[in-house]
Formats: sequence, structure tokens, C-alpha cells
Amino acid sequence: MAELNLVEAINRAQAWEMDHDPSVVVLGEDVGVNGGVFRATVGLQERFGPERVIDTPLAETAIIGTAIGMAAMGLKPVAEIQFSGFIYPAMDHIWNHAGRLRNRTRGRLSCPLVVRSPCGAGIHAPEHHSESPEALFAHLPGVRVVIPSSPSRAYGLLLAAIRNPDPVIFLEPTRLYRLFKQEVADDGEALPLDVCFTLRAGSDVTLVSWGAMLNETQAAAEALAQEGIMAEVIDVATLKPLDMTTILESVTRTGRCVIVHEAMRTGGFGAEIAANLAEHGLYSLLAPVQRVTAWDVVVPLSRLEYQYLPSVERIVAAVMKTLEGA
Amino acid sequence: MAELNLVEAINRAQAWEMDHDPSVVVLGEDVGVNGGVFRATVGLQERFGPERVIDTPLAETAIIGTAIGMAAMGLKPVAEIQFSGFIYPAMDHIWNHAGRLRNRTRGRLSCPLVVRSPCGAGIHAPEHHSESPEALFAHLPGVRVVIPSSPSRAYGLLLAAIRNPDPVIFLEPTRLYRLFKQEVADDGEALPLDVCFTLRAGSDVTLVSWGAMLNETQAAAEALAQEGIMAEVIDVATLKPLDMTTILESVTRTGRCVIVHEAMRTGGFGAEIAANLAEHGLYSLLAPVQRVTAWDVVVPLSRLEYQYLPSVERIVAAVMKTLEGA
Amino acid sequence: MTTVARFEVEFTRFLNAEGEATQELPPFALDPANLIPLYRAMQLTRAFDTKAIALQRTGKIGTFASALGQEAIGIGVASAMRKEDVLVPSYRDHAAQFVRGVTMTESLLYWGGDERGSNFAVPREDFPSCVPIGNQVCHAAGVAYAFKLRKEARVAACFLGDGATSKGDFYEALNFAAVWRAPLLVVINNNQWAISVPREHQTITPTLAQKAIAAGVEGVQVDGNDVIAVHDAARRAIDKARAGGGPTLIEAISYRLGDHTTADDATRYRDPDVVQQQWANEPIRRLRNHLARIGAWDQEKEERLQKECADQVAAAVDAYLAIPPPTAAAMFDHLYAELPTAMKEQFDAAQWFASHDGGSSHG
Amino acid sequence: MTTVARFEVEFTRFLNAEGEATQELPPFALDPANLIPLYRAMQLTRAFDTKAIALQRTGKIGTFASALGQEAIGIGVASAMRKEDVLVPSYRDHAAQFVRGVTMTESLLYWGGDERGSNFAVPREDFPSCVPIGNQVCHAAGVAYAFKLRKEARVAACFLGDGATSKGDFYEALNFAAVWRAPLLVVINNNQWAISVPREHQTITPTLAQKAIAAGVEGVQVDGNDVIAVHDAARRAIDKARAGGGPTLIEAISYRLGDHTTADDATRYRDPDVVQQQWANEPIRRLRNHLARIGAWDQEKEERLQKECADQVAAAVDAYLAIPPPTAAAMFDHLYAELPTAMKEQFDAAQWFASHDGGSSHG
Ligand SMILES: Cc1ncc(C[n+]2csc(CCOP(=O)(O)OP(=O)(O)O)c2C)c(N)n1
Ligand SMILES: Cc1ncc(C[n+]2csc(CCOP(=O)(O)OP(=O)(O)O)c2C)c(N)n1
Ligand SMILES: [Mg+2]
Ligand SMILES: [Mg+2]
Repeated sequence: MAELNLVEAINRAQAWEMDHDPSVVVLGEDVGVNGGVFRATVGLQERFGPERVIDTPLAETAIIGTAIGMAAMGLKPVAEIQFSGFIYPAMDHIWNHAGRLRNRTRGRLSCPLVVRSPCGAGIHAPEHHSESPEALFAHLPGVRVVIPSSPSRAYGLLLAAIRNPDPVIFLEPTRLYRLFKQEVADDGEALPLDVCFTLRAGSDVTLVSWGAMLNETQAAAEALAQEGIMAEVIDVATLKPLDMTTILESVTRTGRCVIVHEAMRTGGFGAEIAANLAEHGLYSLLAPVQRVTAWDVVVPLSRLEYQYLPSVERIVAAVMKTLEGA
Repeated sequence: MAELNLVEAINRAQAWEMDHDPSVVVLGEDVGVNGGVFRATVGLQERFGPERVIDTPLAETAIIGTAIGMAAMGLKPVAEIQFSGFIYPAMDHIWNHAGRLRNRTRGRLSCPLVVRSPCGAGIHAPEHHSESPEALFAHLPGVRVVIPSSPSRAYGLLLAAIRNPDPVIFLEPTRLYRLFKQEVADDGEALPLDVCFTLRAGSDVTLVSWGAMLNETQAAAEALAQEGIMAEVIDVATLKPLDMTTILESVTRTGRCVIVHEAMRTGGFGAEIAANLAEHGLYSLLAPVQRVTAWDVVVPLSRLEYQYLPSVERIVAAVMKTLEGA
Repeated sequence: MTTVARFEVEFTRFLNAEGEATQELPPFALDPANLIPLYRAMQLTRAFDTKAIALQRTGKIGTFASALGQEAIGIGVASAMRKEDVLVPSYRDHAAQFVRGVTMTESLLYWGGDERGSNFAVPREDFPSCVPIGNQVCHAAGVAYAFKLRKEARVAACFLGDGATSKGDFYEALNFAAVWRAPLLVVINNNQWAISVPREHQTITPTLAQKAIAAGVEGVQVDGNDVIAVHDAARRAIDKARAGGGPTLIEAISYRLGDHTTADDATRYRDPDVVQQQWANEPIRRLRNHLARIGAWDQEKEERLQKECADQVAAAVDAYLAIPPPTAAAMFDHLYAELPTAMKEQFDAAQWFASHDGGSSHG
Repeated sequence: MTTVARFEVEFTRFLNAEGEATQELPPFALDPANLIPLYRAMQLTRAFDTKAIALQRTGKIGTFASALGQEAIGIGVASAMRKEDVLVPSYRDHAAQFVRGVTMTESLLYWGGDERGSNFAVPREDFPSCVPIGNQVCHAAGVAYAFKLRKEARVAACFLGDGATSKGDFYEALNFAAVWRAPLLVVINNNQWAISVPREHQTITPTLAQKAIAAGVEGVQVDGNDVIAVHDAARRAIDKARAGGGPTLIEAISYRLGDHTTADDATRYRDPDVVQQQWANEPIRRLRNHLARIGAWDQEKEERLQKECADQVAAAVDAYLAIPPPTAAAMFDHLYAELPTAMKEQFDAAQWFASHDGGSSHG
């Protein structure tokens, strides 16, 4: 077992799968010689050659567009978009083709593509380097949207994503890349997609989050525990398709739910979870469902980014509000 | 007063504003000589010349990208994207620039841009011509998202959108273009943005919808009235920023809410409204909030499109479900 | 000032509008047995187009894009491809698709609004028609890359319109293919119109072939109404690609003799007289004249062929009309390899409503 | 086969690496009074870059992209613009911005993570720096269109990198500008690298200037380390644009002597020896040699200038460091012309949390 941080886990998962499946190729800007601007693909080109680890020209539309062509022919491309603020030129191909090829051809062709992209704020990066666009993909039929929150989940979920026969948008929170390490076996064991992970059991309130915000969410749960408030913490992990079963089961027990995400509030994916609660969990709810999210503003440049990111205090305050509701 | 259908109202609003404000320009594919594939810009080029009504080359990225440059220099571009399934190549400029220019420059430059695009299914159009992408824009800070549901609202809201100093994504349901006519004064009177319109008063249940689905929603309300069930019908009209005040006021009275939209369910904008109800309206809710939406599938080709579009029966069934909940 | 780069664009034609050879024909074209199948395919496409427009008018299919006048392009190219090559077509490429083995019934099913029309029984790896302009060039470059990576001697071919050359996808894909030296053929069907926008408003370049220079790719221009010229250029390009020589861009100059689609009325924006004049250049008469001149064609053969084509089209239409409509379940069947658990409830609801209201009640 | 189009790409240089004139200089360059401001601007930019990198290393600003070695490009171009023209820069164009009147303090504020840095006091209509590669070319084409529509004798100028030439935006925008005959100058800073991707892997074309041929635009190549060549080409292009002659593409060949940004470590992917050799071509020494040769520069002037630049940079840094941080309200202040009612609650909440927890507690 190695002690790995999240970006190392991403690296190992890709290396494992390239080693075991010759149809896996990695492509993107600076993924080869440079090993990726975050080093997520470091060593891969040396090991698997420049034909399987492709330093592409600088063009996101064509990165995803050509990856779709490769995928349809049976390759399993893992395409890196350098930052998710630069994924928009690829939206056309993701929306109009990746998630549709199987349906359009009645299963004759398919698109086993993984789009990896770092996401999120909090690392003092330049403009457009701090986006959380998960909601734009979770609305899209035919794809999966996966966001890991720890090295071991990054490893297992990325393996599952690459092996999945359909396209997966895999968003990696940059703030977690080097935040902490975990024992990761590097044994090629995938984790299941399409299910939430319960990170902490509790009976008073359910906290639902994903990605880097699980950091604040778990800190909030810890702080609440000091006050005797037992929060259950759920890592959504796969946003689409959404495992509401796990969330509903928890909220049925706790009667209270706070959803935490880093993306803007309006139209964020938290709304989908809250909407499901308003439909399927209404009679269990003892208090209004709270969403703790970024404000509906443009991600600010670095000086204000921690005013943008939901804080532990905001999560705790939201939990307190749900408890008032009792 | 003229009897106009929705596409004629769109045409008149553009003509009025071009006539009264020399900074307004119209651009897009086939908007000039041909007057638009739906005839939304018919006659404009003859009247205002090819420099103000611009037949662009075929490139959506550049249509919106150049329109942003024009807008920053004080023009008021009204850019047509021929079908909203072809708006994705422009997402990059919409997301990274249109909604941000004011914020990035602290108000020094701004982006008074209107992006018009037909949306929705139901006209037996080819592949990719039936999309409902409103949720992708309603998540975006700094913009407005507006969808008219009748000729008179199309006229008034489009005028308001063009006059608005910030970018507006203006989605026009193709199914309504020629469905019915209304008296429209063509007097340059704008309607207010950022507010919902209550189309029908009722006390038993609140139906919330926008665009073409108001058609089915109103038919459902009518059918329910026959059964003695009085539905209030709200046309959201401006999805972003969202006027929850009107919706909450209604749901506080009725205790029941059914949200109807044509886009896919998961991550659709209905979730945002339901989430707000789960937060701010929970104690008024007498029954689970229902969403009647398209399934989470790729818009099918025309043979199945009416299986995809929510039907009157589905709306009525959802209302019945909320009444069971009493 | 030093000149650091020089480029030229060449134009090729073998048969003029009257079907007279203007230069020595390429070897394959010397044997009429090679030309008659091309002629036949053009006639069949034209018969299909006529019928498809009629079917649209009577509500039997949806919006349809005809290839009228541009038959030589798709047929010239597809006939130069091998079975194992892959076609990545746009929405106006049924001429090429038919040569590849897509059936007319499948094509009608697609235009009739049924996804099953893209589940080709024969060219199993060919892409479905691409409606969003330009995307297919990226896909084709990716397909070509896959072949190259696996050292398969296969070529990807795609088509785009003159309007589509304005899209970023086209340049990005051409550049990727060039850098990758991928086995790709990109063919521009320059039919002079992008709906209402004439070629000269789309771009000010004297040729579209020169756009290849931006990617360092060989770009050539051919008379797209001369099937011999198209086939010859395609064959060279495909041979080159198969041999590892990388991508080629062919601009085939033709003319859109019909409306853009059945949803369009071209008289709104172009002079019918000009269109009438363009009939003088169309590809079928041209090849027929040539074949007649060399004694390989006559009135009787023509009549027999016309009859054959009509019969084939009629049979395809009958087969199409006999196909029962898809059920609501079809929306879910191929969305994912396996329907996710989270979607089961929706699937059941869709089935339920389909069987109860037939999904028919819309206000 | 007929040749239907022919193209050439020309390369221009006036001063070689040693600063020797290789051909007759253009008129403006004959007067040292015209060259010394360019020299001064290059030195100032370099002094700024050195300081900015140091500030980043000590956490006083965020990631920073230096213009080291490419100073002649921005300065040669911006010095050929008029005040009323509009610059649409990328993220590596502070050299040009300083000439335009953007202050070093504003630039530091931007790189320091504060939107106020793009609220330029002077070139009020210049665009803020564009980080997403290539987008700015579209914006600049739109700016140019606005000028043309309003019959204003103004020109838009934008920069992009060699890597950015692979983006669809670049081709689409160039084509739009060509069709519109818009007053636009597009300048490629060909610094040979796009982060770790060398120019020759970005595209196989022998020049980047030839990409203009795809749009029917004039494309020229200049030595981007020769500020005289850059300025001369930019001036011609701008004059042409202002006179209604439409867009021009200039490829200015230079070299990125530094890391891509402070977040990059170029030794991972390129040989420091090769970089070292490229120092022989850098633009400042080149112009200094020329000025010294014609007797317009000496050691004393050089020392005085260095001191002046250092002082100016130091003053700018002091001013930057003295600016109080923005408050949470800043996120809302300029989001819309007026804050929508629907956002008032969020605005209040943001203010409340900012004043209570300072937004500081993150797990
Ligand atoms: C991205 C995109 N934008 C717009 C459209 C609508 N549209 C369909 S065909 C067409 C014109 C295409 O012209 P061209 O490329 O010359 O091909 P042709 O139809 O003439 O074969 C347009 C604008 C589309 N399908 N895709
Ligand atoms: C659309 C987009 N994709 C990726 C990036 C990340 N990125 C920043 S700079 C850069 C390389 C740019 O190279 P080039 O165009 O040559 O400009 P240079 O930095 O060399 O001046 C990349 C890939 C980006 N900013 N925008
Ligand atoms: Mg065309
Ligand atoms: Mg570069």
C-alpha cells in the first residue's frame, strides 16, 4: 500500500488501466512530456509511448471531438481538459455526441470516453481556473458525472469510469490534489459508480456534499459533534445517475438535510437533491432543506475566493437553522 | 393592434427597437436576405440594411464572440442562434465572457447582448432541433434567461431584453411560433423582466411552468377546473433571476405545487424552484412537490417526441397526486 | 523581405459540362464497366431524392435534405473507399451512404424520425449522419487516429459543406489530423450555398481548398460534377492516407440545385434563372453524354435503369412504411449500456403513460 | 490540372541578432528619438517581469506570466496604435498594455487576484486580459466591426500565442473579419512554446502566418525580436485597416525565455542549453547594439534608464501593496448593472458571514 495524495491516485489509476487494457489512450494538452500541469499523467508517456499518451495541439473542441471518434472505434480515451473553465469549447461534442452516440445508433456505436478535468476554487489560481461546472453535465442524458473526494475514491472511481462503457465526466477538485494522503492499494480494484458513500453516521441531520466541499462539510460535522449534534455525512460521488436511495434513507432517519456545494446556488446540482427531497422525502422533513453553496456570482479572483467558497461556519449555521425548525 | 403570432411578435419587437435605437444590430445565420429560417427577422435587412442586419458566416462561436466585442463597444447586438441545439459552440463565450465582462472590469465594460434562439420539441424537426437548454444558462452568473409563452409576452419581454444593460439568453419555443395569435399593440412597450406572470388564479394547487409547456399546463388547469379543482398557473418567464416571491406567495395559499417543464428532469430548472420550496415554503406544503418534465433521455427523433414531451395527462396525474397528499 | 513559403491550389476536371474529355482520362475511367456503376448510383440517388421529397410533402417523413446535383461527390468518394474504411457523413450524404451499403429503407427511417435508421445493417462502423455543422470532421480525425494507433490499413472519410468550412471544428480537426499524419480524407461539398448564404459571403477566399494550407495539409480542387475527377482525387487521397501519407482536403465544386431542405424555399433568396443555368453542369447528364459518346450507353439502357431505380426506391419505401413505430421504451433502451437503477422509475412511468394516454394529449 | 490560386508568405527583419541593419531601415527608425521610447518600454517591461516573479515567489501576487524575451512584440505593436484604437490582449501582453497606458499597479492588482486591476484608468475601452485561449480574437473582430459600422477611424488589435493558432476561435474570427473587411490586426506571438508543447508539435505548417490564407487575409511573418520589424509591420497593417483595407495577420517569431508562468517549471520539458542559446536573439540587447552603433546610446544612459525603470517598478509595487483588499460586497457590485431583487438575500448573507467569520474557516 502506498501513501498517495489525490493527484497521485489519479495517476496510478490511469497507469494501471493503460497497463491492463491496450485500448486505453490518454490525450490532452501537456499530458505527455510534461506529465500534465498538475502532474496527473506524469510518467505515462515514458511508459506507454507518445501514441497512447498524446500531447495534442491546443484545442478543446478537437480534443473531445477526436476522442469521440476514437471511442466509437473501440479505444477508451481518457481526455484531460486542463482546467474546467476551458471545457466549454468541448460542450458541443459532449452534449451533442458523447452522450448520444449509443442512443442515436441503437447501440451500434458507443462512446466509452472519460473526460477528466480539474475543478474548483481555493488554490489561488488565475481567472477561469476555479470553476465548478458539474451541474452543466449532470443535466445531460447518457453520461455519468463523477467527483471524487479522497485519494482512494479517486483511484477506485476513475478505474470504474474508464471501464464504464459509457461516457463519464470526471471532475477532480484541485484543492484536494495535494491536501492529504491516504493508503491506496493500487491493486486495480474499482469502486462502484452510481452510488453515494456515507462517510460518517449520524442521527440529527444529513449533510450531503461532494468533492472538495466534503472537507468543510466533515469539519462542520466534527464541530457539530463537539456540540453533541450528530451529523451524517454523505459523499454523493456520482452525481448522475443520482443515488437518491441512500440520501432519502438517511433523511428519513434524521429529518433534516443540508446540501453543500461549491458551485453557484441557482441551478446548482444541490437543487436536484433538494427537489427530490421535496417530492419523495417531504413527510420525513422536520425542517426546511438548506443549501450551502457559493453565491450566484462569478468566481472571484483569488483575493476573494474564500469569501466565495462556503465556509465551515456557513454549514454549521445552516445546520443550526434546520434544528430551529424542530 | 395587430393579430400576431409569436414569431411575428419577435419580428416586430426587433424592428421597433432597431428603428428607435441605432445601436441595435441583428446578426446570425440566414437572418438577413432569408429573414431567418423561422422568419423571425424577415424584412429587417431590407429596412435597416446589411450592416445592421448581418448574415454571418456559419460559426456560432464567432457569432457570439464577435457580438460580445460589439456589445463592449456600445452596440446592442441581438444574435440569433438558429436552433438551440447549435448553441453549444457558443457556450465558451457565453460562460466565460458575456456574463462576466462587467464584473471583470468593475463596470468599465459591459455586455448588453441578447442571444435569441428557438428551443423545444414538438414540430417534427430533425435531430438536434428540439433541445431545451435553459438550465445550462440559468446557472450562469451575470446573465438573464427569459422564455416567452405568448405573442404579447414575447414582444414585451424581447424589448425589455434588448434594452437591458446586461446579457439575456432569450429562448423562443418553436412550438409556439405559429400556434396561436394575439392582439399585440406594437407600441414599444416593454414588459418587466425578473418577474413571474400569473396566468390564472386558483386556490387548490399552483402550477408553475414556462414556454411551450404552458400550453399543456393551461389545458390541464382547464381540465382540472371541470372537476372543480382550481389551479393557479404561473408563467415564470424570467428564469434567472428567479422571482420566487410570486411562486411562494401562491404556494403558501394553495399548499401544493406542480412544476412543469420540457427539459430533462435531472438538473432541470424545475429543481431550483422545488429546492426553494423545500427551503422557504416547507411549512406551507401540504403535499410533495411534483415535477412533470421530460424523461432523462436524449430528445428522441420525431416519431417519439410526443412521448418525450410532458402531456396534459401527466400534469393532471401529478396534480391528483398532490391532492392525495392532503 | 524573404519569401519563406509558397503554395498553389490545383483544379482538376476530366469531363466538361457536355461530357467531353478535356484531358486524358485516368486509367480506371477507361473501362466503362467501372463507370456504369457510378452512373447507376447517381441515378438511384436522384430517384430516391425525388421520392423522399414527395414523401415529405405527404407527411410520410420529416424534413429532408436532398443531394440533387451533388450526386457525383458522394458517389465518387464512397466508390473509392474500401469496405473496412469508415465514412463519417453529414446530413446530405446519403449518396455516399448508399454506396457504402446503407439501405434506402434505413435512410427513410432516419428522415422519418426513427433512430433505428442509423443502425445500419451493413457498414457497421460508419458514423450516423451528423447534423451539427462541422462536428463530424473532429470525429473522423479521431477515427483515423484509432486506425493509425492500431496499425490498421484503414481510412476515415468525411464530408462537409462550403458553409461548414467556417466552423472552428474543421480547422481544429484538420490540424490534429495533420499533426498525427492520420489516414483521413476530408471532402468539401461546395454546393455554393449554406441555406441562404452564398459561397462568396461565407468566405472571401478564391478557393475553399486553400483552407488546407492553414494545417499544412494537401488541398485540391476538383469539378464536383465530374464523377471521374472526384473519384480520381479521392482514390489518390485514400491511397496516400492508407500508405501513411496523412490527410488530404478535397474541395468538390458543385451546385445545390434544390432547396436547402424540404423546410426551405430557396426562391426567397436566389434567382431561379441562375439555378436553371446550373442544370447545364449537373453530373448525371455529363457522365451519360460521355458514356453515350464512347458507345457504352443508349436510350434502352437508360430506360431500363430508370425503371430499375424506380422499382428499388418503391420497394424501399414499402419496406419503410411497413415498419411499426417505435415504442416509448425505445427512448431508454440504448441510452446507456444498461439502464441505471436511478432511471427505472422513469422508465416505468414512461411505459405507463404511453400505454394509458398514448402520450397523445398535448394542449 | 490548372493552378487556380497561388500564395506566398514573406518574412521581414531589419536588425539581425547583433543589432546590425540587414536592409535599409524604414523611415521612422532612422530617427533614434523614435526608437528610444521603444527601448525604454522594453526595459521597463523586463524590470517589471523580474519584480513580478519575485512578488509571486513571496506570495504577494498569484500565478504570473512573464513576457521575457518577447517584449518587442507587444511594444512594437502598441506603439503603432492610436489612443482611440482598442487593444484586446491575452494574458501575456502587459508589454503592450503598459504602452497603452495601463499602469503597472493595475497589472499587479490583476495578477494579485483583484478585479480592480482590469478597471484601467486610461485605455478605458481596452479589453481586460483574456485567459481562455483564443477567445479574444473573436472579441477583437467584433470590436472592429463596431468601429466599421459607426464609421469610426479606429482599429482593433489583438494578440495570441503560437498554441492559440490551433483554436477554432482564431480561424472563425479571422474569417468573420475578412468577410466584414473589419479594421483588425491579429498578432501571433510565436514564442515557440505552448506550455510544454513546442511549436513544431502544435502544427506542421512551416509558418504560422500562412494560416491567414484560410481566411483570405494577408499574413506576414516578422522577426519578433526586432522591434523595428514588428513596429513597421504593425504600422502598415494598422494604416491599411484604418483606410478600410481589412484585417492582417502578423506572425512575430520570438522565444519564450522564461517558464510558461510562475506555476510552470520548463526544465521538465526543454533543454536549458537551448534556452541559453536563444538569449543571443533577444530583442533588448539587439536594439541597444543598434542604438550604440549609431551613437544614440551609451553606458551612462543605460545605467540611468535601468535606475529609472527600477524606481518606477518599485513605486508601482508600493502603490499595489498599499491598496486595501476588496470586500465581500465586491463579488456582487458589478455582476449586473443593478443587483436583481432576487439576489438581495444572498448579498446580505455574504456580507453577514464576511463580517462574522471573515470567510476564513475552511476545513
Ligand atoms: C452548428 C450548426 N449551426 C447551424 C445549423 C443549421 N444549418 C443546417 S444546414 C446549414 C447550412 C449548411 O451549409 P453547408 O455547410 O454549405 O452545407 P449544405 O447544407 O449546403 O450541404 C445550417 C446553417 C446546424 N445544423 N449546425
Ligand atoms: C482554452 C484554454 N485551454 C487551455 C488553457 C491553459 N493554457 C494556458 S496558456 C496555455 C498555452 C498557450 O500557449 P500559446 O498560445 O503559445 O501562448 P503562450 O503562453 O506561449 O504565450 C494553455 C494550454 C487556457 N488558458 N485556455
Ligand atoms: Mg453548401
Ligand atoms: Mg507560445
